[in-house]
Amino acid sequence: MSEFRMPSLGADMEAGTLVEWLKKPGDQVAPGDVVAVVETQKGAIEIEIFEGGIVERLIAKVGETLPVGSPLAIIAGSQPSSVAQAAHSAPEGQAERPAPPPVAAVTETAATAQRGIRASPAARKLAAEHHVDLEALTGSGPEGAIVYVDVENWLHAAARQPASPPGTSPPVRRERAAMRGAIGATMARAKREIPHYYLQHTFEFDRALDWLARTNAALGPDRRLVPGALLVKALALACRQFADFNGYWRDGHFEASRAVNVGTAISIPGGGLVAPAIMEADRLELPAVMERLRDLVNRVRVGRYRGSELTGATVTLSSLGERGVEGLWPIINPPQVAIVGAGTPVERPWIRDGRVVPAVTLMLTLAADHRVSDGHRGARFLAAIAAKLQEPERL
Amino acid sequence: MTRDELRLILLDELGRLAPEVDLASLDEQSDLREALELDSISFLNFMTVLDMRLGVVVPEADYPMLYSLSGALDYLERHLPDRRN
Amino acid sequence: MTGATMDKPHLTRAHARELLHQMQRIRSFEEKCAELYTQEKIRGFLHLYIGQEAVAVGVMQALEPRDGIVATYREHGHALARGLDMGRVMAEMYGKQEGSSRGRGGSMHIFDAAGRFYGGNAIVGGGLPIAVGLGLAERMRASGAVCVAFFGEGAAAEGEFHESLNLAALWRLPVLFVCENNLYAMGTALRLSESEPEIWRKAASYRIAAEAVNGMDVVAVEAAARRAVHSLREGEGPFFIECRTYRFRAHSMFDAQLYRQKAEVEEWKKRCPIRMFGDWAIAAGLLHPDEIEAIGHEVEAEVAAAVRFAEAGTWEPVADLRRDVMTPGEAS
Amino acid sequence: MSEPGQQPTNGTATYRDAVRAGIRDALIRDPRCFLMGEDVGRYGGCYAVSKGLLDEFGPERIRDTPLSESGFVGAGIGAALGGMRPIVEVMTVNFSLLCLDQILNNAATIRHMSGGQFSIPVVIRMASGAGRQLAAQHSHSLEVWYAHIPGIRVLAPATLEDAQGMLWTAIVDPDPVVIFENVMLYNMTGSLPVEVRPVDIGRAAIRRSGTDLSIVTYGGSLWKCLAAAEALAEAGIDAEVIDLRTLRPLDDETIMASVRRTRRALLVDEGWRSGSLAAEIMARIVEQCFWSLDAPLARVCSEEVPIPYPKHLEDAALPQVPAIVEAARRTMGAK
Repeated sequence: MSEFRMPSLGADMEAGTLVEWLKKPGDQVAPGDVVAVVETQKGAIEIEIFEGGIVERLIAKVGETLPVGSPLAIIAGSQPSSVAQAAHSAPEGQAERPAPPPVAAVTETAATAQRGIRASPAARKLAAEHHVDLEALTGSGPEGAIVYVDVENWLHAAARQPASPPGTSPPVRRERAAMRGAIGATMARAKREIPHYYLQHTFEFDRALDWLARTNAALGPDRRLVPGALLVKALALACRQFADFNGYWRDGHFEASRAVNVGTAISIPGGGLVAPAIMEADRLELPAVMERLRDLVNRVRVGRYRGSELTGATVTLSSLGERGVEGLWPIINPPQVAIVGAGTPVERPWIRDGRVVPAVTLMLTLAADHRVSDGHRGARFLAAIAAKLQEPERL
Repeated sequence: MTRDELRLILLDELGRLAPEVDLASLDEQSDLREALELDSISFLNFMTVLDMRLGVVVPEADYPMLYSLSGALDYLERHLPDRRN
Repeated sequence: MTGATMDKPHLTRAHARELLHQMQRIRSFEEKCAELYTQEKIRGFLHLYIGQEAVAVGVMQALEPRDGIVATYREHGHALARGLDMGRVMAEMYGKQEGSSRGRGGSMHIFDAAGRFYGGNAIVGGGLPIAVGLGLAERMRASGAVCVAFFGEGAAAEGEFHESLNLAALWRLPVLFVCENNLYAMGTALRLSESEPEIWRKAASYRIAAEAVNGMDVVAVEAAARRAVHSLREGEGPFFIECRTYRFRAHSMFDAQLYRQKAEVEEWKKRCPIRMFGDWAIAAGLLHPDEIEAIGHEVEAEVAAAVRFAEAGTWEPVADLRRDVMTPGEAS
Repeated sequence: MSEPGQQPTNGTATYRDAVRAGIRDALIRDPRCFLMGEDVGRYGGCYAVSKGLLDEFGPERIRDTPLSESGFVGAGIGAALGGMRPIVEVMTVNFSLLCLDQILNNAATIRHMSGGQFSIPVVIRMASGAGRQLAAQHSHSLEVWYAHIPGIRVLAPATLEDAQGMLWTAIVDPDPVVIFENVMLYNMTGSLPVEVRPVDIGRAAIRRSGTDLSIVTYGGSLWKCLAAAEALAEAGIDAEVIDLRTLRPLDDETIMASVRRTRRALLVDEGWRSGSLAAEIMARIVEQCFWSLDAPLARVCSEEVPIPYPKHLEDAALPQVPAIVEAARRTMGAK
């Protein structure tokens, strides 16, 4: 018997609000099953269970906001998936105890809830001056505290937000602002802490697009591919060869990752951005990559993605798609050490075999962490991705 | 199927694709990809539901003709299977 | 009181009147202070000089305006004998801003730049190094001025006493050490605190010219002080005078005097320096009883005027609380 | 700083030379000025600061004293009252406790007790700090005890320029000035200014500008803080380093302006933590900058133990660069 607890989906997550139970008492659960939906500053996230068993009792009620680590349900006959999980399990008899009271029920007013929030004096003062509800913000300070810059980012984001369309409720605005605050804080930290270097490479993309058109012509819309799928796969394969762009910078050193989990930056309509991962993309066939990509985009659109998808990426692709501009210079998403940007393919005069010809070209950019690699290595990595895109049939 | 019936179906599907957008104010001439913030995959989803719900398979080469609501209505009116029946 | 010691201070009628007048000023002032203390006009510690007047008055006769003086917390008499205005001293007792230290010091900390009167030091022995330093300054500037340190016999137990005597002797500084041995360090009798109760011998051990005099005899004190100051000005190094005296009143106002017998106090009171000098001056034909009575009236009037001055004085505004911590214009 | 050799060098003079130059300037410029203390003359000073001065100025102005801290410090105060400009050297801060009576009860109070009639232009210099394995009676940093006292100025020059220039300012100051010279700085090399000028002793100095947090320190710890700031820069943390220079009065304005900018502060103080100068500055920051703070205030002080003799334990008792870096990182919320 063990407790299923509110997971931590990121260093900056302190609590989550239970939105929906997807299992009920008596249901069999297996490791990896999605059992609940939790609302966080980053949106609604489906949470998985890491051990199997039978749901004996649901402790948390829908609507409750609970700190990370709070028991949500009792799972009977569970087998801890690891030693670490065992350590987390409740000791004998503890399961009988009533659940601790929620830190802040959703019915609480902002004013009362505000008290329980960890925020610095500077953040509180700025928030008070601008009537900002700190509950909407994600902290980037010590122990996840909301600090001055978090509120400042929120305010900048709020200033940029268009007037809310009819029917948009304040909580939605708030969530978006919170997400903007979180993005701002993360990116500010990345810019501050990571010594970025940048490379760009422009090359012919005709072959890939032609191949895609030929392939798609034979397929129904539900099985067609988009160029983004090629980019994900090409990047994933290149990461296998160049391990120093795939992994994490932690505690002052680089940890390479064996799995290549490609985070894919996806815009949220109305503002915001998440980069959920396509796990082990290097091992997936192209149609499977496309399927995962499509699934992610659809779920992001309605705000449902798994915590492990948000935290699992080992490298990120940021693609502008077909309606953007020629290039972008992305910021690394820590603790990752590299991000590849793909611009919008453009048609331009190109010299091929000594003659000027029309060609569709793609500009790929790489931002990488100088603590791990250098420009020479980065250039080879970027060239490898481009080379793979010249042979789409082998992807 | 009248153009108005067709429009209701399209708006219904577009509403699912972009639940956060108020479609009542949608300009029929505007680019749906802009107005609804549809990326290539969302647009592909749109094409997929046209196949599933209306039986119209739109080749990639024809995509530009369906970028606006009025363009899509025109295209579908021409390609709906029941019209040929 | 011997005729021999009488001669050297050139005891004219005017000088005899001056000595008596100064001692009486101190006596009357102190008695008024005791009264005002009971009326809560004066607060804090109040150490009265009654009984010891001959020491301050005698020593001051030997000093010039250019000489410096460092005294103790029982220093009202020294201040008055040095010539400080009685009204300003009384205002200081009250804590009024017209006081000699703007009221900041009170009874224990009377200072006067014009009189080169460097306090009112309430740390036993604490003023001695200061006096050495003042002497050092005079020496280095070859000014010819001297510095006098008054202190009680209790100070002889402090390290600073020995450090100061050593340094002054070592550097042959023009410092006159005047030990007012009134036999009690607060309530501790000399015999209970010193292995060598002859304080002057300690100074002699530092090779300082030292002697003991009858501190109840103003003329004897003056004579010794004149000898000492003459020696200092000749560059002979420091001089030490132990004045054997007695305070008639308690150490401070709140003192039950459990440490000494009433009979002992009464015995010493018979040797009151004012009465003895007055009687002698009349007998010697230097002063007429009417003159002594006139001195009494004069002093009474001066004390009454001093009380009026102090009463009319003003309290420093609290807004000025932090003044005189650092030199004006400097941050504090 | 574990060895002075790690400090910025290239110059030819030492901190010791700078102090000596400052004393020499004063002696030449002002005939009222003289130096006295234990072994300042024939021995040349316990830390060789006054070496050679006896020959140049003679025994009247370079005065060896007996081992009588209270006596000669008090004499310095008296001489200042008497119109001189004495520089009194006390061998170490631990010995200064023997003359604390004179400094506190006389130097700091006479101006006030006399209703402003007397000033005491005395300069009292003493060595402080640990790092030379001198154990528990020669190694302490009691600057805060003096900084507690109204009526005196307390300086802690950390650079050659300040060591020389602040002495000048101290000597022309009409009030008592206590100068602390950290023992680990004496061998620090650098260059002496060609033209000596009095330095403003009312102002803290920003020794390194930064935007992420304010590290406030003084004396020997300055160089450790600057080294820590460099290490932090490599981790992307941009620290501002403030050298207090004057420990009393504290330059609140400079400290608070910095903290309002960075919203974070770390105090580094070789004194013991309890009742430290760091504690005082933290209190002031909370009083004056509470609503500008983004993180709990942090401090690195000496461990609460008499300074031990063995090198490794002495090092462990003192603020060191890794601890400063670590405290700064915690303040930044960095893992």
